[in-house]
Amino acid sequence: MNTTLLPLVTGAEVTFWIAGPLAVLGALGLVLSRRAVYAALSMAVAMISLAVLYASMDAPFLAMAQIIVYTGAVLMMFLFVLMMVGIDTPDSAVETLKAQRPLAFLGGIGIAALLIFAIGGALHRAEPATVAAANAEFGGNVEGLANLLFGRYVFVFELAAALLIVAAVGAMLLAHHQRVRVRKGQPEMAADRMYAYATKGEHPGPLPSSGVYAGTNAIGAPALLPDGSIAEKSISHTLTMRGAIVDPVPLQQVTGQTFAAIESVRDDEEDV
Amino acid sequence: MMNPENYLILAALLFAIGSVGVLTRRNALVAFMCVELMLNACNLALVAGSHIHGALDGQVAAFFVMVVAAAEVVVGLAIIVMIYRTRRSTSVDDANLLKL
Amino acid sequence: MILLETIAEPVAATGMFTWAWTMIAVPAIVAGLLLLAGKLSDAWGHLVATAAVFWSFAIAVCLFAEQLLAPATERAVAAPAYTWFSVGEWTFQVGLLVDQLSILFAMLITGVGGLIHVYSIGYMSHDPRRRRFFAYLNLFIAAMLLLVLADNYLILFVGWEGVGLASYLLISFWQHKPSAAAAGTKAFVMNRVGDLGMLMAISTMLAMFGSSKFTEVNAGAASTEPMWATLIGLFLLLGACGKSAQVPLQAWLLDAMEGPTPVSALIHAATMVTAGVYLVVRSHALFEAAPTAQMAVIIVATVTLLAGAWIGTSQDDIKKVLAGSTMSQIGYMMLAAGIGPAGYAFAIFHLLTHGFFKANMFLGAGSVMHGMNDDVDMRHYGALSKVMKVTFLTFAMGYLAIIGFPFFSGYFSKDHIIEAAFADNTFIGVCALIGAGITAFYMTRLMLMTFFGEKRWQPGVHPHESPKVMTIPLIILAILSVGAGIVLNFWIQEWLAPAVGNHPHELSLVPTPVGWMTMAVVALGVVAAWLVFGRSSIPVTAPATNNPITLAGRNVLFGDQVNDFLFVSPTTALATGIDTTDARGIDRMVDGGAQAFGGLSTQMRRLQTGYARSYALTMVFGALVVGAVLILTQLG
Amino acid sequence: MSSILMPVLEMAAPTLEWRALAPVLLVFAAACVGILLEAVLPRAYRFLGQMTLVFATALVSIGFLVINWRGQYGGRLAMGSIMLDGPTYFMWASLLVFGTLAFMVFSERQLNGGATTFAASAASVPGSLDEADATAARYEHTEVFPLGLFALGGMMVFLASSDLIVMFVALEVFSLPLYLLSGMARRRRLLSQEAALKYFLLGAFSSGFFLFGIAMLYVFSGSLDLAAIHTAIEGNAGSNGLVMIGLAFIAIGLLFKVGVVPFHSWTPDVYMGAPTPVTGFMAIATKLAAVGATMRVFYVALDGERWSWQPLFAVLAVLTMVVGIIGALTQSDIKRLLAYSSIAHAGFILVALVGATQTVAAGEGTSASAIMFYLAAYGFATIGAFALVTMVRNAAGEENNIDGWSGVAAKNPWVAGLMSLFMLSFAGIPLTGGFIGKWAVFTAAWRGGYGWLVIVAVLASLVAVYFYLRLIVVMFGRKEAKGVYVGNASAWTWIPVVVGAVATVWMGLVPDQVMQLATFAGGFLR
Amino acid sequence: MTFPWLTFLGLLPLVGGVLLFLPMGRGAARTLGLVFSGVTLAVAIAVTALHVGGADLAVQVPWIRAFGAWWALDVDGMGLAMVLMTAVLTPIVLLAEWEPPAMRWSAQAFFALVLILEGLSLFVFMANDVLLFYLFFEATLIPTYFLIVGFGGVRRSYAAVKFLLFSLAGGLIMLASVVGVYVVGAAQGVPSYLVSDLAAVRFDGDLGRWLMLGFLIAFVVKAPMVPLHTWLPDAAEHSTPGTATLLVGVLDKIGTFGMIKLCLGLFPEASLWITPFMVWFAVISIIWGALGAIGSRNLMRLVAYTSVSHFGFMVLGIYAFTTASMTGSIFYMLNHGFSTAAMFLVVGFMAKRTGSYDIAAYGGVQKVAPVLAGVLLVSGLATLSLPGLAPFVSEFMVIAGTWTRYPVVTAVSIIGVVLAAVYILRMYQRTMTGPVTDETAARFTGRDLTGIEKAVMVPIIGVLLVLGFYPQPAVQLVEPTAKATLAYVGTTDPAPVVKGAK
Repeated sequence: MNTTLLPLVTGAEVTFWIAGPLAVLGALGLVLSRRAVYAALSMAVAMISLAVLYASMDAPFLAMAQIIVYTGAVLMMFLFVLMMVGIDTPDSAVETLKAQRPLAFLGGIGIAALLIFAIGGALHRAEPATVAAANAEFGGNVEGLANLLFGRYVFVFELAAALLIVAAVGAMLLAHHQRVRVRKGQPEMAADRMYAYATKGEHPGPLPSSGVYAGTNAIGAPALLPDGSIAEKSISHTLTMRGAIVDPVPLQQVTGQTFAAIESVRDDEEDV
Repeated sequence: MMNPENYLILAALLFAIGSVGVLTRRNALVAFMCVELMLNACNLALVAGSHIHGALDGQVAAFFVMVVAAAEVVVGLAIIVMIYRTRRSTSVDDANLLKL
Repeated sequence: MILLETIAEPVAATGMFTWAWTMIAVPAIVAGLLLLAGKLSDAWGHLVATAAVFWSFAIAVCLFAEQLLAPATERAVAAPAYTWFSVGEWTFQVGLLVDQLSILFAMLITGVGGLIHVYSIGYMSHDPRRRRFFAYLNLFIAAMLLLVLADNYLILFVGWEGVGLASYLLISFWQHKPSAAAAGTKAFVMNRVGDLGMLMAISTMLAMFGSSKFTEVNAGAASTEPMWATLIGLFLLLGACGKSAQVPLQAWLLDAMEGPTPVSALIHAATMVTAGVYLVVRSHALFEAAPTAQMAVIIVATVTLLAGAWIGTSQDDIKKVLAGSTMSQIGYMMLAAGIGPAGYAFAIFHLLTHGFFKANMFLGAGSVMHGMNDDVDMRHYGALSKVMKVTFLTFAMGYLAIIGFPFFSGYFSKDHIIEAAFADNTFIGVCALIGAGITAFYMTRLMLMTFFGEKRWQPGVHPHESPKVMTIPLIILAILSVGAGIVLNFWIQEWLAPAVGNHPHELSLVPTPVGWMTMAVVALGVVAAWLVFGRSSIPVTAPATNNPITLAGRNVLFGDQVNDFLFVSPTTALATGIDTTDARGIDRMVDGGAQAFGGLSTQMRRLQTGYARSYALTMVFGALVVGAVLILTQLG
Repeated sequence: MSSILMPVLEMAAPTLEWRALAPVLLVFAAACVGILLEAVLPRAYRFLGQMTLVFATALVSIGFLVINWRGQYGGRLAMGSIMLDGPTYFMWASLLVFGTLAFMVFSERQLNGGATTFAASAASVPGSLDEADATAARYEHTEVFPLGLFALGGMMVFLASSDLIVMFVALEVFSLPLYLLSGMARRRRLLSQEAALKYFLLGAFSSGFFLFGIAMLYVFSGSLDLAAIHTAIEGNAGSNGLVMIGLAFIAIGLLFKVGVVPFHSWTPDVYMGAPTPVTGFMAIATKLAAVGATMRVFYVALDGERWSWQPLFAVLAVLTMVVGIIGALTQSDIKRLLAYSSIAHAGFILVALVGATQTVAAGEGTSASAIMFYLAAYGFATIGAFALVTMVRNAAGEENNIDGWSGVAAKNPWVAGLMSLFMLSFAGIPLTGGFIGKWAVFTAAWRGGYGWLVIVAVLASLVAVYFYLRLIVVMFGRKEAKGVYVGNASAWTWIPVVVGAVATVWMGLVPDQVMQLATFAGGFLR
Repeated sequence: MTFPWLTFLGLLPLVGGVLLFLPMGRGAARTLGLVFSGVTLAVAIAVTALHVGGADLAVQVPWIRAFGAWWALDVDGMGLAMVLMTAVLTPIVLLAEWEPPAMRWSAQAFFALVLILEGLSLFVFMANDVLLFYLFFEATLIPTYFLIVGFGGVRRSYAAVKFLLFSLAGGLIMLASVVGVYVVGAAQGVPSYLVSDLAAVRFDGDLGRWLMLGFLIAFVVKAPMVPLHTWLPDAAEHSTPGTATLLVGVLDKIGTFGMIKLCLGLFPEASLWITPFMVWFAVISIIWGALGAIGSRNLMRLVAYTSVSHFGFMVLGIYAFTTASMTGSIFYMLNHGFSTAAMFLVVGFMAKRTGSYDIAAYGGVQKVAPVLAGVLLVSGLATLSLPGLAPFVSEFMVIAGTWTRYPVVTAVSIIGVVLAAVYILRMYQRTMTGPVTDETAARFTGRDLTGIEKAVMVPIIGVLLVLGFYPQPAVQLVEPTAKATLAYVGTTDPAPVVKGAK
């Protein structure tokens, strides 16, 4: 309600022109930064900027909620999960989907243009009513909101409760698994091993390593016992399942030939 | 007094940027954050609406949106964690067994 | 345009006439009985069948007697049986019209038919399917009687088709012979072409007169527009051509000789093939209202009488010679019928005498074949006059009758027609005259090759005279061939006048100038034949020749080839084409459509990449388009 | 309510119409109790307990619904959050019935060696020892029942909400459990989890659009109330950009749930990946709720803009039918096939929706009644079809490949016969409810002036017949596939199948009762 | 009206069919099926007697009130003729298929499906409500599909799908018209599907024409007319004779039935508009079908093509708009049911002995199986419309009636009459006559028609003969339908040109 003679710059306007660009920058950071953590932090910037804007629009409760609930809780949850799944893997710069990126930007620009075109001039009254009066009605923003929340919108409020229950149950369901058996620690395992040795005579020590041949020392190659037979324990069960066990016979032959060659050379040398 | 359309245009911008993020980011977490950004943009519009009309319904709505967003985040993160456990990856693109 | 005296309405049936329907019913029922009873009736079927025909004959004779006794105006009797069906304004009665014309036919059919039944008892005695043969013969008799006794064109048509069926069954009686089966089919199909004419004629009548009753059609004929009358006439002519083997639908008749000989005698000589003549005479009022149609009849008849004669000269198969002769003789009848009131009675006259002598000759030929182990080739005959005396003598009577030997039956009937032709148009007359000469030529050839000359019998053939059951009918028919002419000559014109509205001519036994001329031409023919075939021996196989006339004759004037070229081949090609079109054309289109959809589907499935981001992109663009459309259309 | 006279910080206690809202409140209450049961009951009793709770609740809820419906309770309830009008009653009834039937399929344990189709332990890594242990210990996620109830309740609120914010929250209330349920398959867990992720991401994305639309309408009208928005639009001369954006974005959010092209892409993937009972539930319940909400928003709030959205929806309807049908033509997976089929059906529904015949003579069918009938008919067939899909199995679980369905008729003619019945109903062949539904829908569209759309729809359904037929041909006309058997299902699967079949035939032969219910439900109240 | 005779009549076989799905012995199933079809026949005769006696049999109960659909049944002459035909043919077909082909579904299933098909068909012919008609019209496809798929030949699946797709294509297009009819009616204040109510609605202009076309296309597919006939030869070739009989004899009649009842009965103006096209299409069908029959090397295909030709005549008669032609068409519908049944079933008996429908597989059968040959011949003669057998009367009525309006068209069409002789007799000649082939000797010697087979053929041939010699009652039964339709369309028969002929 200022005079129209002077282009008055109100506090709200200042706030807007500071927080607005910040929010946009934050958003851009979210979209553009390759590291997820940077993205999350940029997001925080955008959110806090929005909180500022809320405050400037006489919505202090929301501004606080935005900071405490959104930035403080929700975003932190994101960060926790980010850390859980490994923050070190940035998105690869190569876009796998053909033409996805340009089309995405085109789409984004299109949406923005469309929205701005539609919104521009759509408001018939340039002067906002502001919620000052509404806030004052019950003595404050929080009271006003409370009145609505527990009055007109009580059903939604209850519905939101259902929503939160679902969320909680969902998180439990997908992220928490109940162990059926107790996980064994080092001592228990050692005891088990000795028990097996005592009762069944199983070798308590480490298993024999794989064989080393002239042609290969792959893990799939079985070790040989001194009598030339295969040491069963040197074969990995998993590799057997995969069928990746190397047949030792040809390997032995190669080894044998090699030895033979060496021997023959030696013989030749001896001959000389 | 500032033209309240500015708030809406800012919301539109954020919304558009958020949607671009969903389209371009392969990390499910980031993509999901972009969705959150879109919801935030909506909130801004709602609060702006509240501001324009001088009624608190918009702010109540924004509040509910926050609740919804929180719940959604919980469920979303649970799903992402579950996927991560199975595949050791949070890339949206890796999940493409279902197609054609 | 000749204005006719009004024909008296037929009177209602009383007394004997109420039995008229049994003439048809009895043979029909017997036919059905024999077919259904199967082997049970093998032993006695032929006797019942023969009895049934004689029943009909007896009725016919009784009716004839009643008519003779009745005053001239009350001779035509209508005996409606029941309403066949009625639809809209049209009512179709199953009704009989026993008038002067139909009773003659009835007697001819049942009389000759009866004799042929008797003959067949002997002729078919060795055939295991004799019962069936008699059943078919009875079916034929019933259908033919229905044809001639019907009081409207539709019922006539029913009989017309019935005789066609019987003819089909009997021609292909020996079905195991592919030629017989094919001949039957051919006969039926060509007759069907004629039937188109009948159907169209009846349809036109219904459109014109709202009825197909003879009385109403004839009554309305005079006031019909000439174009429609002509059309009806032409349609009827088409029908007549089919049934009576007139050019261009003549090709089936020679093949029809595949049937057992009694069939050829009864159906393809004496009765059925003359139905066309009956039809034209019956429809006289229409034809008189349509000079163009009459002209067409005359042309067709003339062409046929010459063509038939031509064919007769060069065939070696005895039955085919007779068949060619039949064509030719029916040509005469048609000619007479086409000439108009002057000729109707002569047409019927010749029809009757022809019925007798041609049946006689066919049965004679059958007798010959019977003795020759069913060989039909005249070149394998010769000198049969000695071994088959009765057959020879009866055949000779028929021969004399057909060539028009004075005072034999053919002499009267044919000469009248030639005279009438000369009276109508000299050119036609000359043609008819030439026909008579050729007739004499080929019949003499037949006689010479069959009964005279040296024996050319095939090894193992021992000709013998046929049993009594076959010769007696021959004798009776021979008597009729000799005497029928002179009996009917003075009487028939008067008798038929009320029915066909002809103009009785003065007749005498003294030949007219045309008569003399005819006799001369006939003599010429006989002599020519004797010169060619009587003096020299005849080769056992037909000598090869390049003489186009002979070739054409042997090949039945290339009728089959023409039909093949004009109709059969195109139809076959079309039929095959349609099979292909159905499979390739429409179905391919449907299949192609399905494939296109399938391809589209496969392409579209590619859009479903499995990448959530692509899906989101489609959503964004969807949103963009939806929003843009809304905003641009509503705000723009 | 005269709040001005009230002292500051004191407010009138909100009133809730308990009895009228009982059907939906009971569902939520039962869901909460179910969660408590999870905490309280020993593992061995949970399944039984949950089942008892669910079906008892369903019965009581339906009972309340019927009584209320007969008593004509209704109007704006719950402080203006819920509109309990005729369509709400009808669709609540449909939802409760379909929900109950779907939960029965949830309860099937006989087919799968004594366990449900849900993962023993959703959180454990597929193929891990943990999973094996959990399976061996016969663990089960009985939480699926309360989750299902939450979804059901959310849907009921969604289509009944008279306020956009209620609608948004309800949307999330029913979406979140579905996201979760999608990821809980016992077999082919990777697919299942992927389905959950995609459903969730795209769902959240679309709800963003929905919310932005709400915000725009709010900015335009200053109210979230449907009736108030209607008034604002009526009072506004000419079109407004905000309304257009609101309209478009709300449509996107809703049509996403309905499965309308181009917002349909999630459908095939999620239908395929989710556990089959859940797919069955989603296929009908989500669609029903979303269509109901769409009608409510567009008939009640945006009625004044119908000249804007009718042509738009018409085009979308054509697109949807075409894409759904063409996509289905070459599918080899039966669940994907049904997914595309559901897209096509969304198109048919849209056809009637476009017609928007709200006002005709009393007792004559309207768009709403036609759509509701259509949904009911489609629902019974869908529930039945998906239940049958669970029965045809191979060594690894369900046999979803259509080739595997070869010669099912020879193995079990009942399964093949009933599946054919449902396919025929989908295809809209007479003597099935599907036909009457399709015909009613077309009639409504044509009466609304969209004759051309009916022609397109007819041509589309012509092509659609082909792929429904294909399954019948495969089942009846081909040699039996090896290694595939028809599982011995318990009554929990058979009851929905039989009920679905009976209802399908019933609605095809004697549709009058249901049609009268739908018709006399009347239009949406403002 | 106290007892709902018509509802009862239609429900009877349906109930029988459903009962047959219960597990029971093979013998019991067959007996039950036969009993139900027999009782249905008895009820159909009773209904005929009541109708002829002047009883009002109409049933009219609200069915879908919201959209003005009624459970409305009634019969007129045409409907009754079709009902009787269906009721007579069903037990005959059941008898003929007493032993369905081995390696296929059970006899029980066949009997059940046939009964269901019968019930649905009966309702189609009795329906007096457009939607009800449509409902049953489409529903008949389902049992037919299963009859083909369950019991047909090698490519049964293909044939069944083709049949279904063609029929459904037509049916769905018709659905659009069904909807349109209601919408137009509602706009004119008659929101009803009752045929009698709709008679008051004017379907004018382009819309009326399009609506009519929707109906017509469905019926053209059904009554197979070129070029939408290609499904029929395949369907007939790959189904059992009994199925083919019901398919061509009963189901396809719905096409012509519908043209008269709905196309003409609802859209007189549009029907007159389409007449020139329909007349020529009919002629093309006649010739095309006949040529197709000549070109077929398969007996079942041949019979199917003959039907295409005959349906051409029926359609020609309908669109000639004269009492005679239309009565002829309706009567033809009745006769064709029996003549085509005779053909299909005899051909089936032949194939039962040899396992082949190939014409080339036969030769000289007449010699060893004369009764079979005789029956085939009589059936063939009926097919080529020989006087004395029922089809002639109808064909003649069509030709003569059409001639009064379109002489040239008729002249072209009756070429079909000649071609009929060609295809029938050629077929007979090739299969039955000639020397006995080894194959024939092995398959047919001592295997002439059995008692059951004779029992199947006797009633059919009996009907053909009776209606051939005394068609008046049947013609009188169906004529009122033709007259009423023509009166509604508003055409009058051309009067005889020459007045005072009488």
